[in-house]
Amino acid sequence: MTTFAQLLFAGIALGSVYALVALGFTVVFRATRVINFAQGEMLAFGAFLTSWLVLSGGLPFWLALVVGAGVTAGIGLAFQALVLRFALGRPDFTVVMLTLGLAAILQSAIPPLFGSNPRANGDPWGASALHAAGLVLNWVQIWSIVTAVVVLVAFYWFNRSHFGLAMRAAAADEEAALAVGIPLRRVFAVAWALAGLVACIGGVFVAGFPSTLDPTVGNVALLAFPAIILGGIDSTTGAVLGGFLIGAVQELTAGYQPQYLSWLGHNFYLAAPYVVMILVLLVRPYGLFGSRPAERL
Amino acid sequence: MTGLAVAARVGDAPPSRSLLPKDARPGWRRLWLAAIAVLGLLLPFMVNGYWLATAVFVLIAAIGALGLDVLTGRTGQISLGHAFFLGAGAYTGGVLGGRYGLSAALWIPAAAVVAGILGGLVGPTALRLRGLYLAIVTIGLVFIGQHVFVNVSYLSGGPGGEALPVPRFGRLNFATGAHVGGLFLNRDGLYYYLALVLLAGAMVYVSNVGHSRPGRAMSAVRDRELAAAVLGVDVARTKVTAFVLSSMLAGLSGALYGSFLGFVVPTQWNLTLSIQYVVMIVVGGMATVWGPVLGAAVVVGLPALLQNVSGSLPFLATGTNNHGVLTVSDASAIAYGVFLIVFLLVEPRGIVGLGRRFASLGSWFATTRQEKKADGVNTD
Amino acid sequence: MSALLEVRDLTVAYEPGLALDAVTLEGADGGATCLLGPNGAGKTTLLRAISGLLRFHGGRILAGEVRYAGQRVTGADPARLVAAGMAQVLEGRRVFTTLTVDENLRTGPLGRRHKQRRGEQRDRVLALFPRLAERLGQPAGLLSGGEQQMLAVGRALMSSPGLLLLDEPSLGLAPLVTQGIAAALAQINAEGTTLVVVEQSSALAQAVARDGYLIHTGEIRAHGPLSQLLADEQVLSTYLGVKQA
Amino acid sequence: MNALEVRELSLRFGAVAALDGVSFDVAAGELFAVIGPNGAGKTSLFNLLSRITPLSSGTVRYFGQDLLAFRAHELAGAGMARTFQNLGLFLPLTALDNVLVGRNHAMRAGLVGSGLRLPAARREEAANRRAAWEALAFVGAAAVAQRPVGSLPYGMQKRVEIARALAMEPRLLLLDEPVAGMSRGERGEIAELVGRLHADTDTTVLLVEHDMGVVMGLADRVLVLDFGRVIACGTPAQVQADGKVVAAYLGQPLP
Amino acid sequence: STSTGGSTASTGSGAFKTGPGVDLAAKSITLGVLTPLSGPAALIGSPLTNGQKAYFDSLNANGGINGWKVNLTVQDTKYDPQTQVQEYNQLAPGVLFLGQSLGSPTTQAIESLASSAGILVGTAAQDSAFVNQKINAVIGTPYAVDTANAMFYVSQHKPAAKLGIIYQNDAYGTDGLKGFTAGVAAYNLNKVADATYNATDTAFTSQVLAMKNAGADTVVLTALPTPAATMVGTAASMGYHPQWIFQGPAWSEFLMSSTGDPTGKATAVAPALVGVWILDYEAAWGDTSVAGMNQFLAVQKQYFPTQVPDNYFLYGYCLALMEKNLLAKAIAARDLTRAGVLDAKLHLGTIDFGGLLPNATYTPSLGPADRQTGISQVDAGAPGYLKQIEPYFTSSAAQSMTFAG
Ligand SMILES: Nc1ncnc2c1ncn2[C@@H]1O[C@H](COP(=O)(O)OP(=O)(O)OP(=O)(O)O)[C@@H](O)[C@H]1O
Ligand SMILES: Nc1ncnc2c1ncn2[C@@H]1O[C@H](COP(=O)(O)OP(=O)(O)OP(=O)(O)O)[C@@H](O)[C@H]1O
Ligand SMILES: [Mg+2]
Ligand SMILES: [Mg+2]
Repeated sequence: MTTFAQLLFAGIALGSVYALVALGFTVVFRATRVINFAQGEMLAFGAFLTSWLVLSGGLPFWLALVVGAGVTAGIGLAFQALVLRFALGRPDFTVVMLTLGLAAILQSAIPPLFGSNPRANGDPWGASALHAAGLVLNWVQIWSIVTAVVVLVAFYWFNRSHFGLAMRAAAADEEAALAVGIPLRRVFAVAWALAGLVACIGGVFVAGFPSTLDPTVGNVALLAFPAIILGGIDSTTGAVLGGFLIGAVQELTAGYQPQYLSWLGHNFYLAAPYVVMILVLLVRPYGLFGSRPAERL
Repeated sequence: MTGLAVAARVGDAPPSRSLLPKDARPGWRRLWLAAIAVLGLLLPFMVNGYWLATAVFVLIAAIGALGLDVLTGRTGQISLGHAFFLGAGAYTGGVLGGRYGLSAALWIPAAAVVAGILGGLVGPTALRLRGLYLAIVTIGLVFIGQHVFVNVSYLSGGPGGEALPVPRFGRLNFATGAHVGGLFLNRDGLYYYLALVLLAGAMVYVSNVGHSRPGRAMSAVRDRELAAAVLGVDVARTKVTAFVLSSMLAGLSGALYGSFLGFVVPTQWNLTLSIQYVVMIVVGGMATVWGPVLGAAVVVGLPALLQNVSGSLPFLATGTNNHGVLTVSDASAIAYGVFLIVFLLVEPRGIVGLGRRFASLGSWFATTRQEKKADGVNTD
Repeated sequence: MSALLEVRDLTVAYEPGLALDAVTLEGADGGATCLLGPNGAGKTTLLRAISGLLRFHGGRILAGEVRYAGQRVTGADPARLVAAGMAQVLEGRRVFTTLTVDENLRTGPLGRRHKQRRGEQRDRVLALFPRLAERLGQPAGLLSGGEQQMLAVGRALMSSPGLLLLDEPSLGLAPLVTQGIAAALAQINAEGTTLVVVEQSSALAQAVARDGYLIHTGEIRAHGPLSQLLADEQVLSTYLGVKQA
Repeated sequence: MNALEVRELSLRFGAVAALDGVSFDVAAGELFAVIGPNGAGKTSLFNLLSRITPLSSGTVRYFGQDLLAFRAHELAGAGMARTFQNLGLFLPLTALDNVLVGRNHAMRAGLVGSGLRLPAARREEAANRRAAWEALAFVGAAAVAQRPVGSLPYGMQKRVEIARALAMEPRLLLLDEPVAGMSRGERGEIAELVGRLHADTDTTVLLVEHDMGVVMGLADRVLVLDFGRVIACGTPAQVQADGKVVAAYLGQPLP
Repeated sequence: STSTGGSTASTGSGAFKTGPGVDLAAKSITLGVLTPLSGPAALIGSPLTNGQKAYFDSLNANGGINGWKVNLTVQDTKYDPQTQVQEYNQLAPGVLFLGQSLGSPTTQAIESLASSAGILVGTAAQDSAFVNQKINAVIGTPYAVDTANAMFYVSQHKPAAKLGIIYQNDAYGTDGLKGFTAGVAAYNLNKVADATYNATDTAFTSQVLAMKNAGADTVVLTALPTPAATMVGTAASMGYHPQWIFQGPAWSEFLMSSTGDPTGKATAVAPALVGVWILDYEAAWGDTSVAGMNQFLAVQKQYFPTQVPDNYFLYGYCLALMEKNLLAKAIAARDLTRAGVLDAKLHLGTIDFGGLLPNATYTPSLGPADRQTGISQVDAGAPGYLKQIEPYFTSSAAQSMTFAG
């Protein structure tokens, strides 16, 4: 039972990181209908920058996090202002490729800027943990879960605002959005800045104890894909629940599959999120909370 | 269609001519093709080993990209699962050519067939999914595929990887090189011509299909699925057909790739590889025959070029990335990202679009202003 | 009356070639102008050039200028123009398919001022199109064609604009609804909104507009009071393809 | 034989009854118009007939056969063609290719035949190109045959779509607002064209249109829908004089 | 001026045979280096290549090998097999042999090319796939041998240990598992659990729980630094403190502090790492009780003064040292052709690394050059954070281990 609870907690903690990554994906998707393939790299960049500010810059963690998140948001903003601005009206596919370009740049910029040695993320919690009911709950993980929930609530309100509506309108039809007076650039800029912001926060938590930070940290974004799809790619709530669900599925599979379903092979937990995702999609082609396209002839 | 074809302007024209638009293409297009053919045939004698190997990788990738374009560019089904079919082709070659020692005349086509069958099996599950949902489910294919590859050692040699066979057609042994028509071709030279022939065949084939019933059905499904159905297109069948054709070409490409590489590990059939293929078709220009080829040349060739330039810089003048110094490889990767962005902003329709633009620039100067205005306007 | 909208020597090209050639046009403040012309004449292109949406269609302004309320706005940010009072109904409906009817009506420039104005207009729009009131919670993409068109017109009216550009507002609408729109347009025109209407069926145009411009193959071929234009046999037969009995 | 026998057709979307117990017959060779206010259910009716909306309540016989026996893409081969209110064109394709997609059901070429350009496939392709060309010429769109339809003006796109439906060589042609968005002159042309088609061939035509001039000039009979229910059915003259129709739909014509 | 084909010249007694990459007139020899200088593996490739470079620079500055200078041509492979093949093709015609090919999958990709061209490959890959290949010259102990030796050590010091292993799911990990399994069998140890992970994983709770629940008190990690540290940290936060045994590559001084040395900020996981056993075959950096250390440090100070203590740098230095001996033998035989080099390798005999590495032996019967392993313990106060607790030794299980190929 404690094993189960411990795995579940680990799964939810991991899931909260997926949720933060997934929120980054959805905020961009809701405004642009585009999957941002640079989300993982933005995350890595934010985490490295924050760590660097703490360890080499001597800033207190919270200040470093604010600066790091600000700069990462700035990267999102800059990408919108310098690149995507010129891609208005281009096919979604092209824009997706542009995010791949950003990913390539960020990925190669991290080692020269910060080195590629593993490093601590600079958070103040370190290895401290809460011991309760025979379980060990790391403070970083607890905070990660709390943060994911707080960010979810913030996003929930944001989406219901007039600005959130403008974002969805922009995603539905850019030209029509301009025609009704929605300032597309501003809307996109905010979406990208938010994506950068949550990327940085997510990155810091991915690299929290017991993990360490290294340049491959961005890979976590790949693992968040099943989460966003499972939840429904344009649903904020879906992203977070999908994140928690996938995290739990992954950890529980890792914990029990070798014992009970060993014929599925080594490390089935890596494929499990995708298997769950595909099974869900076969029943609900637009995920648990995603909206179907409203189209008719 | 190629980047060189100018959109033919047809007046109230003699139908016979416009019925066969190929005849309407300018003669210099043939010249171009001839020049490309000559260049393609002579290349191995013009470059060093580095560029020959790079050219082989380009040709092999182009076959796979052509396949992805059938599915994504022509049928509109975004797939990030191409790596899985590439891997399936490679391992089919490994089992049949390596384990059973069959002739390359068997295992190369068999790789295409096996991958095609897998595509046919995967296709139907994808029928209900649209757009990015499909794209991400196909990512699942990559992860599940890797899981299978890692665990089924019989296919893949397990996590440690496996050596793949070098083609052998009777006495023509690629491993040792061979005399062909009086010329000695080494291993890479032989691979080059094999890949060249297969690519050329695939291009002609895909072009033919694209210009006839199945190709049009694919485009119709891509553009408007429901309308296509009402017009008599069997949407499900068309999609599955596209999956099969696409994964057959992927299998072919994967078998050649694995064989040329000599040794493959399960983890290399990963998402990054899939993404590279998507970049190829987008950068080259989707739903065209030359697009995937040119895209492959850029995606495989450009890093090679940047890398090669870096090789000529003095050793370690660049330091190492332990010390926070920009290495040449990092710099070239950044340059690649910048190129991708700038290029797509300048020409969203890919290299082929760029070519079209030059071609239409030509015709722009050739027609008078008055004609331009009248173009397409119904004046009756 | 001074001109709220002035277009001078506007020349526009798409990739294949020219679509507008030195077009000059004026929309008098408080006036109602109709653009007439056959298919492909360049009517939509002219509206796109005015509202700054050309780039979505690969079009470029080669020469000339657009002035709105005395200011040069050639190639301006479309969203700014809307905020400054220029609203439009796009060709082909273009409702936000994933948003509900209600949400479609609520979209518009950001900011409190605009929000307030929209609140006042909402009742008016729903009174004009009772059908929409019945469908408020439905995703707009699932509406019938005519219902979408009502929504498109209603959405443009929400910002109570100073200048309203309408590209075929009666497209696919039942006769009764077309009559309703004609009346509504006449009313907001009387309240001071300047109108520029592109219409193929001249019935609605005639009911609303006073001035007329005839565009053909990207050039203005005639202009003057609309009733005169439509009475001109040559205009009708040469440019509008109406066969005389 | 009747081209269509529709009985008690109903269709609901949640609380909305798009169609509510609709019954009518269309005789073979008839030009039958369906009119009604926006949202009355006309397009929904077409969608049911072309099997892209599942038929759950009511029956339809299509030239004597149960419509349920067909899947959407099989109807093309069974002689049903339609145009779409919002245009169902494939925008990047040329006009000619669009029309050729309409001939899909008449073509057999597969991956082998077309990929290898076998003689049979080439003959088939050439013959169908000719047919497509003729259809374009018939509607006056031959001049734009090689242009991507996305760059054509709206009116021309509508013509191409009609050409595509004609190229399918239909027994039953469903036209959803064929003249919407066209100029006065063009409306006359299209109306004439539909009339000619109807007169020259034995094609049955089902026409949805809000242009009363066109409807009343062409139709043999008119069916009026309102809120998914039939409120009138008869000759154009009968319908125009019907008070319910005037109140729900026609109103007082603009000058 | 350089020769790409072979040539024969008569100087003094008998003909001096040369191959590609050898310039007889200038007395220079060019070797190729294929190594990752970017991407995650650059962490290994950069210092390793620097070490190799330092050795040859110093050698050249001190008169070379009988006047022969050795040059390196380096290509960045990004740890990508495709790039490796391209680079190989680029380098091969102009080099006598490959002074370094780093990585298992990458070296595998050029294996058939190199063996058909008869090119020697100085192989910086420790999994045992290469130890029986004629063309590969490997220094150091294969992973499988390391873990087998470690099991001997465990049997001596904790005979009742309940053993577990967590290994990376690739060539590296499976090699570690192989030796672990052999050692457990040879010394009748009690294995209670095994688990594996993939290189891209970020969370390891389940693997650690598997160990904990099985009651493992001694756990081998055939892992890379980040995952290894994460596993130790995860365990520590659960109050689970087995004796960890790290396979060499699992260790990095950066796991202890932000700068890799005591000047930096200690990491959160550092306390949990203290006491971990590290399997290695290299002398501790700065341990001047080892004969070769002083010279090594002098060379490092002169040529790479900024280098922090790093085992890969030392490894590269030793790789170069082995290659110098190889070249010296070939020069002595007046045969600097590729075949001559291969022949020299087969008959190289024993090489003394001055204690930096255990002696290595190369004979025609192939097999690993070295079957010795030392064990160090993580110690917050020691230079490089490591203190040797068991000098090099070879266990019977390691001695009798056989290899494919
Ligand atoms: N996106 C585009 N790309 C290329 N050419 C275009 C594009 N849009 C319009 N055109 C061309 O510009 C010319 C004018 O088109 P426009 O749409 O302005 O006509 P219109 O008067 O609005 O016609 P309609 O009444 O059919 O809507 C036409 O010749 C058309 O083919
Ligand atoms: N998929 C759907 N979901 C919900 N409501 C729908 C759906 N399809 C149609 N409706 C509703 O059903 C009603 C009938 O729509 P339909 O398109 O058939 O109308 P129509 O008679 O063609 O109108 P118009 O003349 O405007 O084209 C409309 O009120 C529409 O909103
Ligand atoms: Mg128009
Ligand atoms: Mg309708």
